[in-house]
Amino acid sequence: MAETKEEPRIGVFICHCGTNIAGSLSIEDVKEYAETLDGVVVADEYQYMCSTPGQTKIIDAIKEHNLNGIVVAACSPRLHEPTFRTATEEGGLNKFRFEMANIRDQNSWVHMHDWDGATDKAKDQVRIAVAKARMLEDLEPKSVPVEHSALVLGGGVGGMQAALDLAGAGIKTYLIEKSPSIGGRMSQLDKTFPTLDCSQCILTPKMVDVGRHPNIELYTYTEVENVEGYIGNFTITLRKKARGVLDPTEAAARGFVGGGCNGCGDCSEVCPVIKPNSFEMGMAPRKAIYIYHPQVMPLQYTIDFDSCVKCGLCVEACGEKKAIDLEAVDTFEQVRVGTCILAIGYDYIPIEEKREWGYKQFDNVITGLEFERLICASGPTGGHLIRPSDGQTPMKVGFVLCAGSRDNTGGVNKPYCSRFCCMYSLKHAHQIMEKIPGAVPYIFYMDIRSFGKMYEEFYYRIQNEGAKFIRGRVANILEDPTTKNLMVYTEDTLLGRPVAMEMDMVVLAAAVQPKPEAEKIRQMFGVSKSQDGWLLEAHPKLNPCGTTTAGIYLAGVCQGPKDIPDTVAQAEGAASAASIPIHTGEVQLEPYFAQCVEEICAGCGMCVNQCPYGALALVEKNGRTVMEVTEAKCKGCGTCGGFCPGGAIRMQHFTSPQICAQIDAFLLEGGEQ
Amino acid sequence: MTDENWKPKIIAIICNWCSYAGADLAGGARIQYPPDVRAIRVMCTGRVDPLFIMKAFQDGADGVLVSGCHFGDCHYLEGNYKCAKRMFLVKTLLKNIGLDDKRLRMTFVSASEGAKWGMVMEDVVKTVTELGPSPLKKYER
Amino acid sequence: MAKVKDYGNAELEEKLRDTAYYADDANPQFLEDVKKISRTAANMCFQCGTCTGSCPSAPRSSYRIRLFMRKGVLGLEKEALYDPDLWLCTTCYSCTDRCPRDLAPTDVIMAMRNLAFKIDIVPRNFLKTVQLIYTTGHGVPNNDVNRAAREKLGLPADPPTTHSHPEFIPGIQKIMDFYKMKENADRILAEGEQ
Amino acid sequence: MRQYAFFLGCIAPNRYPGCEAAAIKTSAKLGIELLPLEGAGCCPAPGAFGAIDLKVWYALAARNLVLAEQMNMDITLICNGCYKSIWEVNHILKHNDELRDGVNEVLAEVDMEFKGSIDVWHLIELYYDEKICGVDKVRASVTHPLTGTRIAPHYGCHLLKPKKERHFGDTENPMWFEELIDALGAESVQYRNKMQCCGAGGGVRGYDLTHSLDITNEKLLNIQEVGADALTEFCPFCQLQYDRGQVEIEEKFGQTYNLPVLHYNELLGLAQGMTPQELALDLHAVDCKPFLEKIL
Repeated sequence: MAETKEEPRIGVFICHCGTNIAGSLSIEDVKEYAETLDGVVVADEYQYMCSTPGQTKIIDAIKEHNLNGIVVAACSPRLHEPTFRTATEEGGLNKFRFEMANIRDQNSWVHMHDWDGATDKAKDQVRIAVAKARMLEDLEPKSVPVEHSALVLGGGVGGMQAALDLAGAGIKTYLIEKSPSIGGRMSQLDKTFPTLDCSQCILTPKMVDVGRHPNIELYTYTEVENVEGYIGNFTITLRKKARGVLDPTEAAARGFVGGGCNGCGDCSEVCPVIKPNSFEMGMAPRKAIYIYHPQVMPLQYTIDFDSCVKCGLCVEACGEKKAIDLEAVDTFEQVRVGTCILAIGYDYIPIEEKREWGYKQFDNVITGLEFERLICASGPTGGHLIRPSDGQTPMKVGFVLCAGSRDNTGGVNKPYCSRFCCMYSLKHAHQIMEKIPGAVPYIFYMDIRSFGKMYEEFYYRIQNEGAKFIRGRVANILEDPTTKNLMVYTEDTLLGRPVAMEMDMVVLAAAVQPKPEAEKIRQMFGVSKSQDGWLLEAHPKLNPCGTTTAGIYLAGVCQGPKDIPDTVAQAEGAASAASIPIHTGEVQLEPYFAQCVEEICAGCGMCVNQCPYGALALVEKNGRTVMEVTEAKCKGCGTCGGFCPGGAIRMQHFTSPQICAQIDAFLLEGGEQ
Repeated sequence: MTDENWKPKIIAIICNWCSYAGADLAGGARIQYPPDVRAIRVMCTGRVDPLFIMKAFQDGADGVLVSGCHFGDCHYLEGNYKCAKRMFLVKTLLKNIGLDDKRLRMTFVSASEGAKWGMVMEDVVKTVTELGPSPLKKYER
Repeated sequence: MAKVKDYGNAELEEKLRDTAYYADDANPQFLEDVKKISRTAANMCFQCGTCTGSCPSAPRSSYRIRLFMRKGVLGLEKEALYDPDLWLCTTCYSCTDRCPRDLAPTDVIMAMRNLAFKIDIVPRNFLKTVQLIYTTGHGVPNNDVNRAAREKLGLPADPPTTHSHPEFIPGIQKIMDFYKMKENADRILAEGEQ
Repeated sequence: MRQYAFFLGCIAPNRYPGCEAAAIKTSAKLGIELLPLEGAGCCPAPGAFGAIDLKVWYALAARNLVLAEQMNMDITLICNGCYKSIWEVNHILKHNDELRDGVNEVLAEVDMEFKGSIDVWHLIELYYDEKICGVDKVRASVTHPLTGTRIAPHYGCHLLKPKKERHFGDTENPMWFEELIDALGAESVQYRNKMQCCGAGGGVRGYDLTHSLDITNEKLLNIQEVGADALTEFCPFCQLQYDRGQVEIEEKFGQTYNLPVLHYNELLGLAQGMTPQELALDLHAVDCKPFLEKIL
């Protein structure tokens, strides 16, 4: 059956993109060739088709030649299809009467030294595009309503900021955190560079705000189980892990009015089980029923059922509050949201795998995060920095930068820069000199990357305070068996002399890497990953918060290493991006829906199981069994269309005739030189 | 009949979310590869009807490449699985009609694998060039 | 600034010699040769110093493997090949194990030594080994004390190697002659004599 | 009884014949039969030869490999230097067609062809490999345990490094050799910078003896620090450097250690009841008596 009734009248517009395209192939040849193509009534070229004059050319040509199909040969449709569709529309055509030939990203840029090859390819690409344009038809985008709510995954500083912004903009926001308290990595830090203000002091107010904001519904100790739906209408299943402790509302729901956990801690005192506290990097104990630290939000205890012996002492201690339920099990809950923000954070690499630095072999080799806890006033040592081996105060402390970062070797293989290690190591150096009179920090570095606002000035300050900088990557560290001191070996590459320095303690600025669970999460939300495993943004420069899945946004280190200011900035960006569809109230979906051609459909129903969204069903229509599409559910992947034995399924904008026409255009028309 | 300046005609049907993005990335990174492949964009490799591939070979294509997301990464959950399954079928079909099934190739290139796209292009062109012109070419025209 | 100054005073010329690094000091081919022979991406060194820090020779000499990597990258052929430190690498491969760029500095040194030999720069002891292998098939040949000891142990006076199978030695010699190794070794040693 | 072509190298047969004798006798007790690789020559020395012209190094090593291919038998050897030449060349030529063709072009001159049909093993890895021998079997073979002796291990370089091309894992602080030492009833001791080079390799011993001895001396100091009755290794060249080196160090630096240096096979021989005479320990430059008195 014919795709279009009227005679095709196509206009072809070829973009130079400055010299990006014109520099590698002959625009003139392509233009002349385009003019010869069947159905093409006008062909034109311009320096920058995406510019206003460029778009005006299209708009005018549509009117002048009363075109019914537009082909632009330029960059990638993933970049400028929306631009030219708008132009097509302004010219008075349906915006789906537009087709793009990607002669830049997939031609001129990848065949820069093959003028003829590139030109021939461009001709073919234009011919293929024209072939499709000839068969394009009017389509109406489908607009769907957007839930007036959002979900933020991850309760670190990024997730908290995003949630506060969304909530502040009047959007119901669900903040999901896997651990018992929000706060994330930042709550483990002592001070923050370059201002040196206390991390807890600036974070705790935020945590409280999150806790009491009417628009924020906080789910701690909760993980995402399943994600369904699309932008505007996500249905997300949450697994509330068995916490064993009821908050006042939960308690009330069970009829213990006035009961529930008030954070008094009586339970923890009587608990006989002792475990290492992961918040303190295992350097302090916690009970089987515990909170990380006094400022946790919410202030509600949690039972670690892996180690709980169910002795029941805590239940007695809790008494009338009846907050403890030793038989608690995981529960599930569904929330419907319009958009989601992923702020799932990062992990440190297992730095012990770099055997030459002796972490976990030598007592006095620690990581940066362990240092944060040791120097923190609320930490396991009350802020007294001591050597794990003998509790002595270290007077010479070595800092190993790029510990695993910028490292191509197998096993570690973190070729990227972790971006905040330089600065926090400078901060550590300052803290040592501040807290321990006469102590000298030695910073072993390849480059000091102090790129942020007031960062270089901070570097200046630390150097002025007396920190010693040695430009050499540490080759290996050996322990003196008797004193437990550490010999650090490297080269002072500026002196050109080998270095063998005895240190009381060494701090490794371990590289960061994506969380292990990131893989599962990104697949649930349909987000791609970069080659080093970080979640992939829609565009590295122009859309750093968005993803290729509409309605899913990224914030913080999960998208790539960044420090607190950048994380917060990106979180606010993501929040604003995520609020746009919600405030607009509706989003337009590209109308690439499957349609059943009922005359042909044999009602075999094989397509029904093919659809991953259950959008297809068999129905009785005037005596025949035929398939019917629920457009709201159809996302336009075309899996059914690719499978239908009878070819009874039309995939709008990607119909079989259109695609076959493209194939024929390439292989049959001309082609051979 | 392979003369010196014979160049293979290869058609690639690639998905919008991974492989097409990967190919764009290769462009951004200026990764150079032979210009013998023409790409047709579909939203998902699940859309690839075996008919398209047979059509291409019937039209005399020397090679066909189908490229989608890695398993588990499909933008539409499982389109690439479905497509991969069909490709096995098509390959047997090709063997039956006496075509070397190395002329049909399915690859998985993610949006961040520009370099890999370059390698795939190199490799596909190499393979098909070694196989020579499609025997079906003689019959048409 | 003038590279050549005619002070007409050799001593002064030497004292004030212009030692600036000029672009035309570089021999790009040198880097290419090093990469080919060493089979490692020598151009990718970013001078972190891990290699020298790992090197057992560095603390007791002026040998800095990092500097050889640098000279490779910059194509400073003469500076690299004429430097006697080139022969102080014990090939312990510690640097190769720890290099964060996954390079093999040890193999770069080996490659540079190969290139040095091409222009007749090589320590005598290396050539002596060549001559020994050429004549006996062994780098460390047998001797009478050892023969006696071997017999006491119930071993043949000469091991079942080329020592007791001299018929294999011509084969070894053919292989070495194929690369003109022996004649080069003899020539260089002879020149050294005068 | 597994059979291997026994590649002797130079220093073992021509300086420390005890190693050769011990290797053959002790392995026999562990179900490993060593057959002479007739006509083998120098491996050739990776430091000296590789430094001058790697192509010749490939070719001469390939010649040794072909001899074993003709016996259709895997090679085993007892020297790290030999391991570098023989194992690495075998590995490289198997995986690099260009180099293999180059080498075969030369070998054609002597009617030989490298096929890459065999593998190369260091005897010590066969001992440690559970599938072939294993620590327990070594322990079981001990009749005269070296009880009460403290022995410092030296791994050497060319067996384990570079780790990305080898299969021995950790090169910063491995412990498997210690297991083999403890299996003899002795006590293995840890010391500072265990993995440092002996200082002999790369032709440095011949090029600048003082320099190379200074490296050796550092190791000896580190061992002296923890006190050991003997040093053991599985590389005759390291053995030469430590054994004769001590004499030279005494001359040059006036420092005395009297630290007996024994190849692991010599230790194993003693533990299996071989006499010092059967091991020609009298050829060692450093007198082994004080050590022997502890165990005999």
